[in-house]
Amino acid sequence: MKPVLEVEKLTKRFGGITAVDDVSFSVQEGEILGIIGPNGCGKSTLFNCILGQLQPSAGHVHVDGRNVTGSSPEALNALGVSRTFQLLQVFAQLSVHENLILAGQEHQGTMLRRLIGRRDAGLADAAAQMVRFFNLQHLADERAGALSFGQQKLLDCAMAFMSGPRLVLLDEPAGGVNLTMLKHLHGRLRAINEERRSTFVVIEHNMDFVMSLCSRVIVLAEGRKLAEGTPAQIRADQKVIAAYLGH
Amino acid sequence: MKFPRSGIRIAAVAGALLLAVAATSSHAQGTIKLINVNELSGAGATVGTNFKNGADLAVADINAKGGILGQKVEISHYDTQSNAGTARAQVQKALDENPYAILGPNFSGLVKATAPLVKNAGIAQVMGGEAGELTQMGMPSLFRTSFGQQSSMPKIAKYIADDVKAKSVAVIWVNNDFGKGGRDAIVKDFGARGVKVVADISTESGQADFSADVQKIKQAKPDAVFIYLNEEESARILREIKRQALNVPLLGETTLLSQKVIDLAGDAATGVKGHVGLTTDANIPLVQDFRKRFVAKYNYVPDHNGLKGYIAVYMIKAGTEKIGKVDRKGLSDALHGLSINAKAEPGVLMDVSIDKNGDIDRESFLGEVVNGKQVITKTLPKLNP
Amino acid sequence: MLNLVISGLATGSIYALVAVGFTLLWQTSQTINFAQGEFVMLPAFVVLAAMHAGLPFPMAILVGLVACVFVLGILFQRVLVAPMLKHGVLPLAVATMALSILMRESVKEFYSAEAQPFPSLLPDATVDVLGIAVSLQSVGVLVASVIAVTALQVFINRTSIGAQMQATAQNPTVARILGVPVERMILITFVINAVLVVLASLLVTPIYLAKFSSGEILGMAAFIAAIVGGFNQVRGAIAGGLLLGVVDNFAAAYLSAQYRTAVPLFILIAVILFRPQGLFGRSEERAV
Amino acid sequence: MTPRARLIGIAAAACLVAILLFLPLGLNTYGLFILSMWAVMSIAAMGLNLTLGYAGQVSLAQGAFVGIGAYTAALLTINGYSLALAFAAAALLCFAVGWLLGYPALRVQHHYLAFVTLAFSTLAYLVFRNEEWLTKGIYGISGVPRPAALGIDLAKPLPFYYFCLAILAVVVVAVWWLVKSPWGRAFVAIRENPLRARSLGVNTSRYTLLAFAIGSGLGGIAGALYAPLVEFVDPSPFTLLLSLNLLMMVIVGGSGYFAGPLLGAIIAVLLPEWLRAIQSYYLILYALLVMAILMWSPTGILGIADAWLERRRSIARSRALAEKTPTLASGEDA
Repeated sequence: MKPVLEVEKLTKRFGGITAVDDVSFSVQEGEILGIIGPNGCGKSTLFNCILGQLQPSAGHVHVDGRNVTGSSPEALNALGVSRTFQLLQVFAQLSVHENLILAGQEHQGTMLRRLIGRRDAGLADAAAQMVRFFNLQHLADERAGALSFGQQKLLDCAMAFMSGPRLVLLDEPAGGVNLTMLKHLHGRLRAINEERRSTFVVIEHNMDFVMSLCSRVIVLAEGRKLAEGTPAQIRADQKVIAAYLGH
Repeated sequence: MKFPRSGIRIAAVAGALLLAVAATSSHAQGTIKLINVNELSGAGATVGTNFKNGADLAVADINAKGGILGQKVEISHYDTQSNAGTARAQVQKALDENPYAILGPNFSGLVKATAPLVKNAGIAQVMGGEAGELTQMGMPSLFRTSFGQQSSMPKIAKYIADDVKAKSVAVIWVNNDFGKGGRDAIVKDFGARGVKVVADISTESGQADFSADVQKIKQAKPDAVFIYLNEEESARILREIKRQALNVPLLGETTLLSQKVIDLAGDAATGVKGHVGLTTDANIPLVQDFRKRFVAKYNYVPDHNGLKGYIAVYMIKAGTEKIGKVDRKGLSDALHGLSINAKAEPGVLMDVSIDKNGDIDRESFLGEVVNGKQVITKTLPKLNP
Repeated sequence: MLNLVISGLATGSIYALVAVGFTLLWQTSQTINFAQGEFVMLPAFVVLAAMHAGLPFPMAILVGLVACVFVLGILFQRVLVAPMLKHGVLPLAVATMALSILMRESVKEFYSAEAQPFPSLLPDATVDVLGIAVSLQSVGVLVASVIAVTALQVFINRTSIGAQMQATAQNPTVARILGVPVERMILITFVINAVLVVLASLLVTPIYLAKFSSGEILGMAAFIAAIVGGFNQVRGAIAGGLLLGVVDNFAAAYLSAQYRTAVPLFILIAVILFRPQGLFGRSEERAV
Repeated sequence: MTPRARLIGIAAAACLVAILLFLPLGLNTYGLFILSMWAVMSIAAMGLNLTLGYAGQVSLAQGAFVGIGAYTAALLTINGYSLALAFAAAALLCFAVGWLLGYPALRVQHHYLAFVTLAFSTLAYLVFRNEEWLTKGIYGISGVPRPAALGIDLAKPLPFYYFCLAILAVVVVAVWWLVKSPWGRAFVAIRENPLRARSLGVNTSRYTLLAFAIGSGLGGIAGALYAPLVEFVDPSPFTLLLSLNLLMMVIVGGSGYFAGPLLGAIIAVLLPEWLRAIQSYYLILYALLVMAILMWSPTGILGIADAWLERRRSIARSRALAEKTPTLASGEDA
C-alpha cells in the first residue's frame, strides 16, 4: 500500500544555516505520526516545506504517490491536505459557524455554484455536527474573536476537518491549552482518527500528549532525524534522552 | 431590549437621509432674485470668485441707486466645485427657486452641461464661458459677457499675420476647455491666413516648470509665440522665456496682458503684445472707476472675470428696463439684439451690443506691456459697427 | 539638453525635499500624509500674512518657521496622528485628505483665491553653467536642498537622536524595550518634516507663486517620488525626487506634452511591478 | 439573530425603502437630482466597499471606473444603442479592466495596490482628456440621452430618480447576495488572514481579482447611471479627486459594513448641500467634520453604533456564559 505522505530527503537552507537536513519519513493511512524535538530543531520549517509555504532547497514531498513538492497551500488543500496552526489563526470577524463553513466551502461544487448556489455551500449541517463534536454548540453564533484561547484552538482543529481531509498536519495543537481542554482535544482527535481513518501528523512539545496519541514518533534534532519508533521505543532511546537533556 | 446590528445600521442610513433632504428645501422669494452658479472651489476657484465679487459689487451699486425698476436685487452664489455634475445640480437647485435669471458658470464645459436646463426653464443665463461653440448650440437662453473665442481669435490671428508679419508661430496653451478652445480657434485662423504652426504645445493647469516647453519653442524657431494660459502659468512661462533668452515676439489674448500677470512676471512681461477684450487696465474712466471701487471693497485687482460678473448684472438690468417690467420669460427676448450704450447705462462700462445668438460685440484693444504697465496701442472697432 | 537636466534637477530637488519628509513620516509612524503638498503651500501664506502685518521679510520667515513647526509639526502629530495611529493606516490617510481640503479652503477663504507673488531670497539673475544660462534661483534651490538633505542624513546617521529615530523606524516595539523614547522620536520626525516643508515653501514659492491650490500638484509629485525611490528610504526619496524632475522635463521635451504627467506614473507602475521596494529602497522588513 | 431582532431589522429596512420611495414626491427637481446622485455614488461606493471593506484591497481607481462606465454609456446611447446594452457594456468593460489592474495586487504587498490604482486613476483621466477621437476630449459629450427603459420614459426627473433607485436596489440585493455567499466569506477570509485562507483551499489570487473586478464593475454601473443623469460627460469629474472622495465615503460610512457606503454617500453628497447654508465655509466645515468622525471612530459612523452594541452584547454574553457553560469547553485558560 502506498503511504499517504512520503517525505524524501527534504532539505531547507536559509543562507548558510541548514534548518532541515535530509529528512525522510512516510505516513501510512490511518496512522498518527508525532514529530517532536527541542526548540529550533526545524519542526516548523519542515511543516512549512511540506505545506508549500516554503520552497524546500532539496528533496521531495509526495501525497498519495503524487509529487507535490513546492505546491501552493491551496493546491495541497485541494488534494485533501489540511492543517492547523501553532498560533491562533481563526477568522476573528466571522462567527464560529461561518469559520467552519469557510473551511469546507472550497471543496463544494464549482466557483459558479458557490456564487449562485446555497449560501452555506450545503455545509450547514456538517458545520453544526462539527460544532457539536467539539462541544462548541453554545458558541456557534459568536464571533470567533470573542472565544477564549482554548476554544479558538478547538475551532482551529474543527476547521481542519471540515473538508474531510485525508491528511491533517497539526502544529502544536496542545500549546497553551489547559488540561481539561487538552483531554477533550485528545479524545476528539482519537475519535476522528478511528471513525474516519484520517491520517495525522502532529508537531508537539507536550510529550505526554504525543506519546499517548501517536502510534509512531519521529525525533528531530538540529534539523536531522534523530530517532524513529513507537512511543515506547522513543522513551527508551538514549540518543533522544541525551538530546533533550543535553540541550 | 436587543437591537440587531443591521437594524441600527439601516436606521442610521434612513435617519441621515431624512435629515439631509429636509435641509434642501427651498425658501420663498420676494425681490428680483439672481443666482450665480459658479466655480467657487476646485480648479476654477479664482475665476469664479472674481466673477462672484464683480456681481456682488454690481448688485450693491444697483440697490444703492434704487434697484431695477424700483425693485431690490438679491443675489445668491452656488458653488459648482468646477465639476459638471455638481454644476448641473446647483443650476437645478437654482431653477427650483424660480430666480429671475442665472449667472455663470465660467467654465465653458460647465456652461455646456447646464445650458439645456436653463433653456428648458425659459429664463436667461448670462455666463462667462468663452468657447466658440457655446453660442452655436441653439440655446436662446444663453448670453456671453465677453468675446467668444470665435470672435477674439480672428483679431489676434490677423494681428500676428498682418502687423507682426509672422510666417511661423508656436502656440502654447493650457489643456483645459478654455485653453483648448482658444487653441483650436486660433490654429484654424492661422491656417486660413497661411501662418504655419511650428510648435503646438499643451501644458497642464497648475504646471510649475516650463523649461522643457520653452526649450521646445526654441527648437521650433518660430517668428512669434502665442501664449494662451491662465494667469499664474502665463507669468511662469514669461519668466522662463526670459531666463532662456528666447527673443521672439510674445503675443497673447487678454490674460497675458493683464496686470496680474505683469505683477507676477515682473520685467519678464515687458514687450508682450496682444489683443485685449476686456480689461481693468483699459484707459476708460468707467472701467477705472469700477476697478478703484473693486479694489477698495475686495482688496485686490480684479481680472477680466471680475468685469464679466459686474457687467452680467447690468446686462440683466438693461434688458429688464427695455421690457419695462420684471418679466423672467421675456428677458431673453429683450436681450437679443439689444445695444446698450454706456452713456445711458454706465454699468456696462463700454458700449455693447448683443446679437441673436447671445454673442456680444464691443470695442476691443491692442496692447503692449511697457514699464510694468499695459499700454493700449490701438482701439479696434466693433466687428459689426 | 543639459539645460533640461539642470532645471529638472532644480524642480526635482524640491520634490525630493517634500518626499523626504513624506518618507520620514511613513517610516516612523506609518502616516501617509495626503496633505503634504498643502504643508508646502501654507508656510508661504503665513510668511505673507506676517509681512502684511508689517514685519520685515526675515522676521516674517522666522514667524513662519515657528508657527509652521508648531502647527504642521507638533499640533499635527499630537492632535491628529497620535490618537489615530493605533487604528491603522487607512483612517489616518483619509483624515489627512480631509486636512488637505481644510487647509486649501481656509487659505482661499481667509487669505485669497488669487496667486500671490512671493519675495525671493535670491536675486532674479542668471549664472553661467557650462555655457548655459541657469537662473540663480534654480541653483539656489538645488544647493539649499542638497545642504538640507545632507544635514538631515548626517543628523540621522551620526547623532544619537538620529540612531534612536532609526531604531523607531525599524521596529518601534524593540526600540521601546531598548529604552528609546519612541513617542518623542515620532514627534521629532514630525518637527523635521515641518522644517523641511517650510524650507521647500521658501524655495519654491518665489518661482511658482503662492496659491491655495498649488499644493495638489507638488504633493502628488512628492508622493510619486517617494514611491519610485523606495517608500522606506530617505536616500531613495531624494533620488526619486531628482529622477522625477528630470524625467518630467524630458518627457515634455521629447514625448507627448499632453501625456507628460503620465510618464512618472508609468515609471511608478513599472517600479512597483518589478522592484516593489523602490529603485533605491530595501525590501520591506515587517513581519506578516 | 432572534426573531424579534430580525423583525426590527426588517422594519428599519422597510422604513428606509418607504422614505426613498415617497420622500421625492414632496421634493423639487433639485432634490430629486441630488437623491439620484446619491444613488449613483452609493453604487460606486458599494463597489469600493466590496474591494476594500470586504476583500481588504485598497483601490484608488474607483473614480476612474465610474468615468469609464460613464463614457461607455454616453458613447453607446448617443449612437443609438439601448441603455440596457450600455449598462452591460460599462459593467463588463470595468470588470475586465479591473481584473487586469488587479494583477499587480497579486505581485506586491497590499498598500502598493493603492499606488498602482492611483497611477491608473490619473492615466485614465489623461486618456479621457487627450483621446479626442473617442471621448471628444476636454469639451465633453453633451446631449447624452435618457432613453426609455421597459417602455417608461425616463426623461423627467421623477421617473429617472425611480430608475436610479431601482438600479440601486438591484445592486444592493446583488451585493447582499454576494457578501453572504461563499464568495463573500472568501473575501473576508482574504482580508483577515490570507495565509490561513490558502491553507483552507481558498484560491486567494482568483478571489482577490474577482473582488477587485466586481467592485470595479459596480463602479462602471454607477458611471453608466451618471451619464444619463447629468446628460453630459466630460473628463473633469473623473480625476483622482473622485476616487479619493469615494474612499472617504467608504471609510467615513464604515468600511466593511454593508450599509457603510450608503451612509458615507449621504455624508459626501447630501451633507454639503445642507452645509451650504453657511455659504463658502461649507467645505471647511465638511473637512473638519470628516476629521472629527474619523478621530472619534476610525471605523466610521457605523463603527460607533457597532461599538455601542458590542458593549451591550459582551455584558449580556458574559452573563449568559456564566449560566450555561458546561464543564468541558469553557476553557477560560491561560
